[in-house]
Amino acid sequence: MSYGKSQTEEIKEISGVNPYKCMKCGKCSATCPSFDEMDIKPHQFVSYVLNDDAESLVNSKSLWKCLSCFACVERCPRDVKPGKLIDGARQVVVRQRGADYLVPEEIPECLDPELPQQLLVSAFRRYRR
Amino acid sequence: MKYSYYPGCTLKTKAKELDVYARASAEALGFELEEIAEWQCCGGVYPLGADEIASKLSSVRALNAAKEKGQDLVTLCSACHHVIKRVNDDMKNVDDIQTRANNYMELDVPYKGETEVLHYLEVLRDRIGFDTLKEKIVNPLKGRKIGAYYGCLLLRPSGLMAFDNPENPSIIEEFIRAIGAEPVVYPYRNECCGGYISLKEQNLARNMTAKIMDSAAGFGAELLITACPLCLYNLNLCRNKAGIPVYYFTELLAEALGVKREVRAS
Amino acid sequence: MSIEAKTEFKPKIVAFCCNWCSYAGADLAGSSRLGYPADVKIIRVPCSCRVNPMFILRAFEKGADGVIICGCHPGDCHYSTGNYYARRRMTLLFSMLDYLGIEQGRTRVEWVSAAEGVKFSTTMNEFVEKVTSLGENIRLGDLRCRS
Amino acid sequence: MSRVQRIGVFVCHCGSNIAATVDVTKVAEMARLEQGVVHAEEYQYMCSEAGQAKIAEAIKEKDLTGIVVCSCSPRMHETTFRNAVERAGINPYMVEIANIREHCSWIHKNKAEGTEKAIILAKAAIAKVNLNAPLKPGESRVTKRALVIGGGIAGIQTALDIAEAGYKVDIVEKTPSIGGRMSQLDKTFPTLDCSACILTPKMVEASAHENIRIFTYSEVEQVSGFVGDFTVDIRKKARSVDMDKCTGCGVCSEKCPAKKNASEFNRGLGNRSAIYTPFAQAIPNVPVIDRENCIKFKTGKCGVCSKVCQAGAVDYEQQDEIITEKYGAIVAATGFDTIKLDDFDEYAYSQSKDVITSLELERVMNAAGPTAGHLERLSDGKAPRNIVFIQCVGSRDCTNRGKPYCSKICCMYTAKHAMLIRDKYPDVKVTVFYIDVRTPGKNFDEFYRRAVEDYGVNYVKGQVGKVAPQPDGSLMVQGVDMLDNKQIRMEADMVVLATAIEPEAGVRKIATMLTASIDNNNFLTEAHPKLRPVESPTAGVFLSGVCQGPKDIPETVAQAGAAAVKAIGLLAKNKLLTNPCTATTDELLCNGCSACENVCPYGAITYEDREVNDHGIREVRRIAAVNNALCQGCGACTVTCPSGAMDLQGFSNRQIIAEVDAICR
Repeated sequence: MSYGKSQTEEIKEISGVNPYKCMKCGKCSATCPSFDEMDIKPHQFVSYVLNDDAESLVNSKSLWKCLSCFACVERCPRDVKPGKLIDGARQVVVRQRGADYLVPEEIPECLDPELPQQLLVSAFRRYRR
Repeated sequence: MKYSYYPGCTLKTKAKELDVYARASAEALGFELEEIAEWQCCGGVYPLGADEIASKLSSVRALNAAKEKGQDLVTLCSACHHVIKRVNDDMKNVDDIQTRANNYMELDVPYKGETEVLHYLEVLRDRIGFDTLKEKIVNPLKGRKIGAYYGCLLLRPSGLMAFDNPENPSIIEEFIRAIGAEPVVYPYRNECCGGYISLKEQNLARNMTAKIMDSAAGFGAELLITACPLCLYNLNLCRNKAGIPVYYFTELLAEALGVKREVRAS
Repeated sequence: MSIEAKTEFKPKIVAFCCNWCSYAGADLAGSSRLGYPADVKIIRVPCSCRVNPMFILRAFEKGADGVIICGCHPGDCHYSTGNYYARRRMTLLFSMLDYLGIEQGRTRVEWVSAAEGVKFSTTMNEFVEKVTSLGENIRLGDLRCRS
Repeated sequence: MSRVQRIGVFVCHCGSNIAATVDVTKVAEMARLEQGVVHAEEYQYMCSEAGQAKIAEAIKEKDLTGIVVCSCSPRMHETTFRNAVERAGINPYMVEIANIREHCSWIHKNKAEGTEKAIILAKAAIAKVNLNAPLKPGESRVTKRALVIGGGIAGIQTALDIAEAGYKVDIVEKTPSIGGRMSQLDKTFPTLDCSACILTPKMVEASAHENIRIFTYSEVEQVSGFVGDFTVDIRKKARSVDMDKCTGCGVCSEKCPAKKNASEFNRGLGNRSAIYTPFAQAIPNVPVIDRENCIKFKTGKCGVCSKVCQAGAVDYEQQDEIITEKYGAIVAATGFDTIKLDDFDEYAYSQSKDVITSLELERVMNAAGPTAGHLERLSDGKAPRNIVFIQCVGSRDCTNRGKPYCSKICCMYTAKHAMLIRDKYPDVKVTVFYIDVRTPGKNFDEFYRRAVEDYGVNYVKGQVGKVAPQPDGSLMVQGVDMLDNKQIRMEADMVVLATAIEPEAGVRKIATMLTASIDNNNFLTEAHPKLRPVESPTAGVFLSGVCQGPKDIPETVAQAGAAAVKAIGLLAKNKLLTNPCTATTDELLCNGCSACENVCPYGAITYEDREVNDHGIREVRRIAAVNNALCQGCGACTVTCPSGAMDLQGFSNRQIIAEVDAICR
């Protein structure tokens, strides 16, 4: 998988987030527009990292539900930047071959005539390596 | 006044209106947008990983092109603005990224974040001034009740974007006032439209934009304006329900400046 | 001496701390267990304005690799204006030292209040790191003492 | 050096505090090799009676003249050891401390490194003591009057306690009345006493006390001097009303045509006239004219208040007045305010009148407040049915929009508010979003539990992300319940924000005048966080109330009393010993240039013509003379002196250079 480094370490490194700063106030989850779609809630990401349970994180649906809207980053009173932590976990997944959430074959069926390029580009960047 | 201009991918295709009306309005307001030669796509989203470099290089190229011309860099699309502004901040303040990006680029003079990145709205507010804009309006959009839709990317994270108050912004409302219309303030104007989620899960984006549309309509908005093609697309997903049309802010600007028809004709 | 094995460079650093703010800040860093390298040795003075430029020259002459002066924040001086005097004197002195070849990185003035244990510790860590990166100070040392 | 010193070095283990990371035996061993050292030993606790006895014994046996104690910070035990050696017959200023605990053992984990550093610190102290000389403190007088800055409950209590002990005390309050924040509160926790009912008697007592003078609508302008002998300028702002003539009838405020000015006392929720007393129980019961909003002052026309005043007390010509007074002790009791919420617009505070702070709710609940005590929405006057309380708004926030500390009082006052609302309006639903409920204090947790168990207040663990005003005027609250792991969207008619508190805005200016330390959050710093919590590090300055840190009323009153006791202890003395570490002139080197006089912040340096004997030549020269009673020993003059004639006793050039040499050796 990775070279001697645990996945939680990898998540911490990629995201640059120090999960120990979190005081578990829940503001991120209170803010998140995708909360209902997520299996692991934004505030739980911190606990999963602290408990060294990257396994659950990388298999979580939440990685694909985060919109990168930065509302949690903006409002977090402890400057934890929960959104970056979610993105860190997502990166761990997409950097592994064959673990792409979005595959080129499914693009055509997604297309509609109004769809802006921006959407394709953004989705590709977020969902694939 | 001449600015370097980064249109971005969508403004050349699906969001032509955003682009052409902006250029025409700029001309009417006495500033010029000089498109950067051979610009490349910004990538649409800012790469959050602390170790990412390659995905930031297209922004650095655009920033450096503006620097070489000695111009500020103007953007229109919220996503491009977000990405380029943040990459610029990285180049200015994050030593590691600065070094590595410059190593890739092999420029004669390393780029260190010298370019100032301005959104078109910031040019109107901070360079032209909304009072001056008001004076130049020939066709004030009297009586139109317009809701501003900001979305996420222009405002957040506020420390880096430094665009406006992230929770209660006012720049587009001031813009609406300047073109002679009446701004409608509603609380969800800075809530996410769903962004790229609409590629695979359109229903989720539709739920989010429905909330935004309902709120805007509830407070009396008759139309919404935005600066982002993706926001516009997502908002239009639920257009049938609330029935509020969505426009690019530049289209109304061109209309108020009396240059809309010329653009259409050309 | 010359045949001694080359060991890791440990800088000698003298810190002048005013009694009212910075020395108390250093105490707070201590009681809060906020570590910094042992290379820093603190000399207590009543006020940063007690630090005579001669002391700093003396330190460099005797082999110090860095000298830092800590006082109360501007406006908070126990003696009202002492830290302003210190700031002015040190600005002049440091630019002269720079001219003599003692890099600006070897000298520093920092305001640390009695409540800023964290700042004291981070300042010292930064300063030691900086001085270490500059290496041994040989410019003002007494050359006759060297072999 | 007058004679060769015989130095004793005493190395303290401080239990394991030092001994765990410093090899104390080795420190003593190495110290023994230093110049002048004739004795070195180590002991478990040097500060204990047995430890001090060891020092005394060694002094006697080895005829010691100088002492070095390698121990904790001199800020802890320098006085202890000075007293000990004085009792053993040598001058207390022959002691130096090597700080091998705070500056060494506590911060270095590697024992070899710690030991090496401790040895160097000991060597520096030994080098210094070799050059120490006996010093004798002077004496200064004590002015038997105290100044209290701030007239809230903290200031009032401190003043009352000092006055009761028989000393004169002045209160300076910047608003038109004493009473402070407590006068704005409706009820107090955990007993639900009416705040005014318990505060007003204290206010009356203070104003009637023969030893207390109250300067309201006044501010401290300048402070000079030092412990025992401060000189303070107080600016009495022009009240535009003659305090001696006014009878407090209130007709002027009633008739004043400029009625629409936001009332500070009601937190801007109600209006007051331009001539006003802030609240009914104000002391003094004398109105002030707010000149910015007074029609007479703005346009020159009006003068209604003057016409209706039977006593002829209104005086438009009144000027600010400066009063200069001497004080022996000063107590800061400057209090707090709630933070501005400009950066917390996700709670819609600036967008909806129905989103209010807790302090504003106090006014809404108060019978003398803007709604006459009826709980109603400020937007439309309707009775609310759903109220949401949000905790920690701006508290425990380490971003630049909030405060990193816990404001301490919010958990309790929110429980109070919730309980009072449920008690008076049982149909109103109350929800509290909290991060942690913190209720340490006598009967505090019981109080909070009553709110939950007896009054049915719904506590939800989690924060609120957004409050969105709806077209129909209600508020959509979006929060999280972390225990249910659910996002909550609930409609409320009123949202109350437990807003962080911060020190009153003017405190930094006052701290600068007092040369008192202040921390990054603008709280005044205490001399020791545990053992000297009511004293400022600046001698003669004491701290009372929230200016030192967040506190509730009982804690504030307790601290106010403690500050008073410290002030009384100072005022009870007739003379104070002054710091003997003062500047001194070498008359042979001084050339009378006046450079030192110009930098001295205390005016302690004058010049005199003195006959000197310069290597056999007798002549009269102009020489700097230091007044030891005025000199505070900062040392600014010593560095300024171009001829090197000025030196500081106890921190002489030679002593400091000896320390530098020892460290760099």
